[in-house]
Amino acid sequence: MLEIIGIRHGFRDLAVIGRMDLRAAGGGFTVLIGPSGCGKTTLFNILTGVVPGQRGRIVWQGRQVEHLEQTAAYMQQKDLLLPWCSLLENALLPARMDGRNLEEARRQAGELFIRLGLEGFEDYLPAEVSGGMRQRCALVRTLMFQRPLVLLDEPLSALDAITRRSLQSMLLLLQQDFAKTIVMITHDVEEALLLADRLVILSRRPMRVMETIDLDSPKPRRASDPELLRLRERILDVLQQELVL
Amino acid sequence: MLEIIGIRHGFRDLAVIGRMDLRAAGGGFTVLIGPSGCGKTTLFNILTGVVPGQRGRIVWQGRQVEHLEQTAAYMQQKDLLLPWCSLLENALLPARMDGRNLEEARRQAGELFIRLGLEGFEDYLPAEVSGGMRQRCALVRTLMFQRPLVLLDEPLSALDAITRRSLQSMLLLLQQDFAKTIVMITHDVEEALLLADRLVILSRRPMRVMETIDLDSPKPRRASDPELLRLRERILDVLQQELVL
Amino acid sequence: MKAAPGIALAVAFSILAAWEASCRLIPLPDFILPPPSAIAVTAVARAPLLAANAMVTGLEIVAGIGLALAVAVALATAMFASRPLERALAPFLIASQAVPVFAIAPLLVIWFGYGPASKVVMAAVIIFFPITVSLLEGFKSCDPGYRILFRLMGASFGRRLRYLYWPWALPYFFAGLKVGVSVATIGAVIGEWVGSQAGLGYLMIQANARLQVDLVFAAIVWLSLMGVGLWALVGLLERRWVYWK
Amino acid sequence: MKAAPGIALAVAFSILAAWEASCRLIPLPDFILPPPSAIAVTAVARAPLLAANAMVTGLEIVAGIGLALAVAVALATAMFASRPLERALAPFLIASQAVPVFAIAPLLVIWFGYGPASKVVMAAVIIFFPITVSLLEGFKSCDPGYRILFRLMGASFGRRLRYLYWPWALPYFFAGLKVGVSVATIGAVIGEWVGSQAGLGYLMIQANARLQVDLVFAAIVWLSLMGVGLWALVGLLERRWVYWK
Amino acid sequence: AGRHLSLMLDWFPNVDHLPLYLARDQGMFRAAGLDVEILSPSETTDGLKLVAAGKVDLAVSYQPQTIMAAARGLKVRAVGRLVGHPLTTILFLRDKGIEKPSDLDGKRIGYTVAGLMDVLLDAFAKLNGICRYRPVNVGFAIAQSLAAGKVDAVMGGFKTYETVTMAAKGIQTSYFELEKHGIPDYDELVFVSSDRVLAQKAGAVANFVKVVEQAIGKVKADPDRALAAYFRQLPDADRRIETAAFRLTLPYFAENQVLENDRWQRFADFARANGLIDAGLPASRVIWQRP
Ligand SMILES: Nc1ncnc2c1ncn2[C@@H]1O[C@H](COP(=O)(O)OP(=O)(O)OP(=O)(O)O)[C@@H](O)[C@H]1O
Ligand SMILES: Nc1ncnc2c1ncn2[C@@H]1O[C@H](COP(=O)(O)OP(=O)(O)OP(=O)(O)O)[C@@H](O)[C@H]1O
Ligand SMILES: [Mg+2]
Ligand SMILES: [Mg+2]
Repeated sequence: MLEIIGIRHGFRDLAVIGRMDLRAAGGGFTVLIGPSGCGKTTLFNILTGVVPGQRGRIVWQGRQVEHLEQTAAYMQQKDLLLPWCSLLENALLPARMDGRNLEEARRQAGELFIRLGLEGFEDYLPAEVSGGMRQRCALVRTLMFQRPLVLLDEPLSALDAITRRSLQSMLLLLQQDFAKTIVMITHDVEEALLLADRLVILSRRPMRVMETIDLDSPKPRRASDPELLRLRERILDVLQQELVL
Repeated sequence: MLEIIGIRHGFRDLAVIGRMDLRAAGGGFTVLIGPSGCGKTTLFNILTGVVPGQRGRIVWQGRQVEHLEQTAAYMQQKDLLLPWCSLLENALLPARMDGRNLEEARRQAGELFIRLGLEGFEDYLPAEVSGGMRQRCALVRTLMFQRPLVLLDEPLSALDAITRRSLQSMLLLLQQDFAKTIVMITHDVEEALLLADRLVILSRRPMRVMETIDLDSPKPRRASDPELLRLRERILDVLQQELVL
Repeated sequence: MKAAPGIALAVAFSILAAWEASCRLIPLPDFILPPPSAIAVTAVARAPLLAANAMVTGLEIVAGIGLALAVAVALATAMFASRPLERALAPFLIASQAVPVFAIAPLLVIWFGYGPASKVVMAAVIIFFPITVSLLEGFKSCDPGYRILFRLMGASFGRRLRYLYWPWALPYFFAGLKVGVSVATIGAVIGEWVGSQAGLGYLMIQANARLQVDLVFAAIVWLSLMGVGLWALVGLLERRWVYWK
Repeated sequence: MKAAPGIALAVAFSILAAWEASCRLIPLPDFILPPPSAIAVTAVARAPLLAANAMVTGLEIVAGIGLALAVAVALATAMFASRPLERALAPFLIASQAVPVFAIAPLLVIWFGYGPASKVVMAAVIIFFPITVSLLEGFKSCDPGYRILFRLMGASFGRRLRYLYWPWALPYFFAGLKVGVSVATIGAVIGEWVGSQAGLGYLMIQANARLQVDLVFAAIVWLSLMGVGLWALVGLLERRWVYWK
Repeated sequence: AGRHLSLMLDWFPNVDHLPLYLARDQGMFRAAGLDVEILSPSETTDGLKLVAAGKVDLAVSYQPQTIMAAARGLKVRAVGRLVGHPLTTILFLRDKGIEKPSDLDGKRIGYTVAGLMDVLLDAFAKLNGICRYRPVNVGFAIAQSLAAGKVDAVMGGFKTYETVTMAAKGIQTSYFELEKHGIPDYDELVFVSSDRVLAQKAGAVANFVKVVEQAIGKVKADPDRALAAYFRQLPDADRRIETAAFRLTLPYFAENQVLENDRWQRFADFARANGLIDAGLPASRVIWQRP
């Protein structure tokens, strides 16, 4: 389980995160949703130690840690593919960095390429594929990390509705079959509702938790489920009010 | 009016666009929707002369042209903000490049910053703001181009639902009040339905037009309009079938 | 993993110690390589003489850097503007680095007389090259995405240069400038072979002919300090100008 | 806007023509600056002599570049790995550029004898510097986003170097290498002043003492051609290695 | 101000040029209606080139190089002389068992200026029965290469200068004088001008040569006063070394300003025979006959 207790952060004279508490159950799927620029990425950066000097505590599996650098796989908002490596080489990077068995990693990456619709583009350079394909490749790379905790910052934002759906089911598989703890940032309320065990609605800057919704209905869920549609309206209302205020 | 007649394109041995015809009415809002990696960005790049060597014809206002380099404002999928310029300076670039009156441009940019929720961040560098804020800044810059035709490649993909809605209405204003011809790529079917006068559904690679839907209902439209909901399902079905095939 | 700054002192000290020791243990006559202690003593004891000559050389260096900067920026820009021009000029620029001073010393005298001009020119010939090459490489390495953006904005070459290429190439420029100011010292010394009455180079030639090798090395120490000072200054400028990195 | 390649010929021709004319019109005697025509005649007529000596110098240059590369890559890497080390070594490296050859010629001879070793070392001392500085600046200019990615992957320093920093710094490296191979020619020549029996530098000294100025300049032409050849080779390598730009 | 004459030295100012500085110090040039500007070169051939190009009026050079320049078609003429015999020697360390030239057989011998000293060395070797030796170009480093044992002797050191600088470092040297071992006697340091300058300023040049002659006379008459005048003119000079060098140079300053045609011709023929110059050169083409 991941617990975040009393995290605060500011840049210069801009208060970005103002005392935040959050719990993400082990093996659970936690989705964060909030206004653009509220501090979601900053939160992930603090968790992974990218932004140093955090105040507050991070507790992973009951042990307080400095940060999750070695624990979490982190897919950043920018794709950060290496321009000189083919898509496949980019995906194999975490394996190479670990000195892992490359044969095994290659097989695994090959499977993921097929699942994410990237087969045939293994040897393309990032500059030679579309924005959505780059994002999918970055997702493959994140999945190759082999870490118990996965932090995803808008992993599907550049994808069309259909591709997105199939990747959503893939993320569910990942959670269920490999017992990963997933924390994901998204802007798509429907996506949040389809995936989340726990949905956290965040306020404007300085960011705090406005509401936490636990969803128990079994997955896969259907977007047309009236319960979900009602929740969707409510969440949009909450966000709307927050932004109009 | 923008007419695209018989455009074809391929990279190496990959056929990307296979004979495509398209008409975007002057002053109209045309939305392109299609699977990730099908060739939408490539189409825009051909139109603007970024990808050279097009086959086929481009006709703008009845005159065949080489490309639309000097006619269109183009918001690319990557934000391409200059890392050494503040957000405001980035937004003022088109004015500077034209040698336009900067006072007027500054006023205009100031207004847009307020509308897009960027006020107070004028002096921040791109690296110091969030992904969504960068995208909004890139949109401001595109709106500062003062060109009759505006090409938008997923302009709102990094934004939360609420911010997105308010920017959608801004785009409508732009179309109506300033009589701009807008062609936009999006992945969000709902967004497409809310904005489009003409909605073009594109196939997988090699890309062709699968279906063109003209929407006459007055704007602003409501997402919960049953007509739109039905259309949404149909479009998703079409795309689904295209991807499953 | 961060090394203590003690390393700096340790390394510097051990280099000097090894030198001192090798001078004392191996019977290396002091007119071949004086020990650092002897050099230090001379560098201080003859400080007035050295300072007076350093002044002359220092002015030549500063003027040489100024001239080199003007030439380098102009050349790199022109060569970047026109690829054929680059191809035509490159061989001559490279050739300029293969000309030993004795071959053109009479020419320099005829053209620039015995005043400081010939020294400044000689120094500039040596300094301008790394700056030109680095700046040109920097211009050329500019991300195509940004180039396209500026083309679409219809920016004139001058404006592209000012707002895009120049800031983009700044880190390269500084890399070249650092090399330039480091070799500026030897540039001025070489220039002083072209008939001069003062300067550290002049002093060195005379001292060397008289086997006053400690004075030669003391002059080198002064020169080196000037080089290090210039380097530090450039480093300072770099941190201020490349503020976005 | 694209300039015709004719410009190249035009510029090269006009430079040579201006030089030729100034030699003929202004009474500039050929023993001060021979006209290019005379130099060309000598460069061809004395080709066997020049070629034999060019062979010697060429080998020194190649060996010098090899040595310089090894030193530069090692130094830049070490200095990048440890900031204190950089601070400690930088002054010594800069100092190495301020040492005129006559001061250390005896030392070189004592350490390396009168064989080719001393010339190789002398050339390497001049070549390694621009490469080291450029490579180090390249390493340091790496995008923080990628640094973070590699930290999160838990990559060892060696792996970061190989997969991230080295490819990132390649364009900088090539900028430095281009400067390096251009000054390599004068490096070898200066080395040959330290005492040698053959080589273009030796030939130049000899010819100059005998006032055979056309032969001096013919040797410079051969040297320049070697420099241009090396430059072209580096350019070729650059285009192959930096394939993603 | 009198008639302006620019004079380029062969090297940086040193005691070899002492008569010039004495003349300047005593106002002898001014008295002769001359205004002499003294310049230093970057390299020993600069003076010849600039004189021939008409950029300076006079240069100090060496007889061998003057002959080589004339043979290459430079319009240069020797007008006077400063040092009337060779100062160049083969220099070696005193205690290395070298007594006579043939002791150098089989040794490594360095030389300084490639293109000149290597030729002289070769001629010296042939004349003195040194059948086998290894020539080594030592460039600037005469003392260092000798002291470090990299060579056994060096062709090119001045018997009046390197001996002194090395003695100051505690290294005792000996040397073989060229003119005593078969190489034709020559004027080490000469004044060179060009036909063009001589056509316009013959009178001034003649006066200059006269002043030099008088100055050398004064130097020989009262060396200490001359040395004091020299240090007044060049306050930065190293007194210990230059004083010692001056003592050694004193006997070699030219007795008179007569450039002997036969002597020059002998050296020119020697130069031709040993490949210093490519074609025969009549000495009269190099020597200026004073009006
Ligand atoms: N390096 C920085 N310096 C100064 N301010 C920063 C820096 N990084 C982020 N900020 C500020 O912190 C705030 C939150 O940024 P963050 O990237 O966390 O937002 P976000 O919630 O991820 O937004 P989005 O959904 O648009 O990606 C922004 O207002 C931004 O300006
Ligand atoms: N420079 C290139 N070289 C080779 N192939 C390219 C190049 N640029 C694009 N492609 C190929 O063209 C196809 C279409 O790319 P494009 O960027 O147009 O897709 P898109 O429709 O914009 O997708 P997305 O919605 O993911 O942005 C992709 O399969 C890509 O691999
Ligand atoms: Mg974010
Ligand atoms: Mg795209």
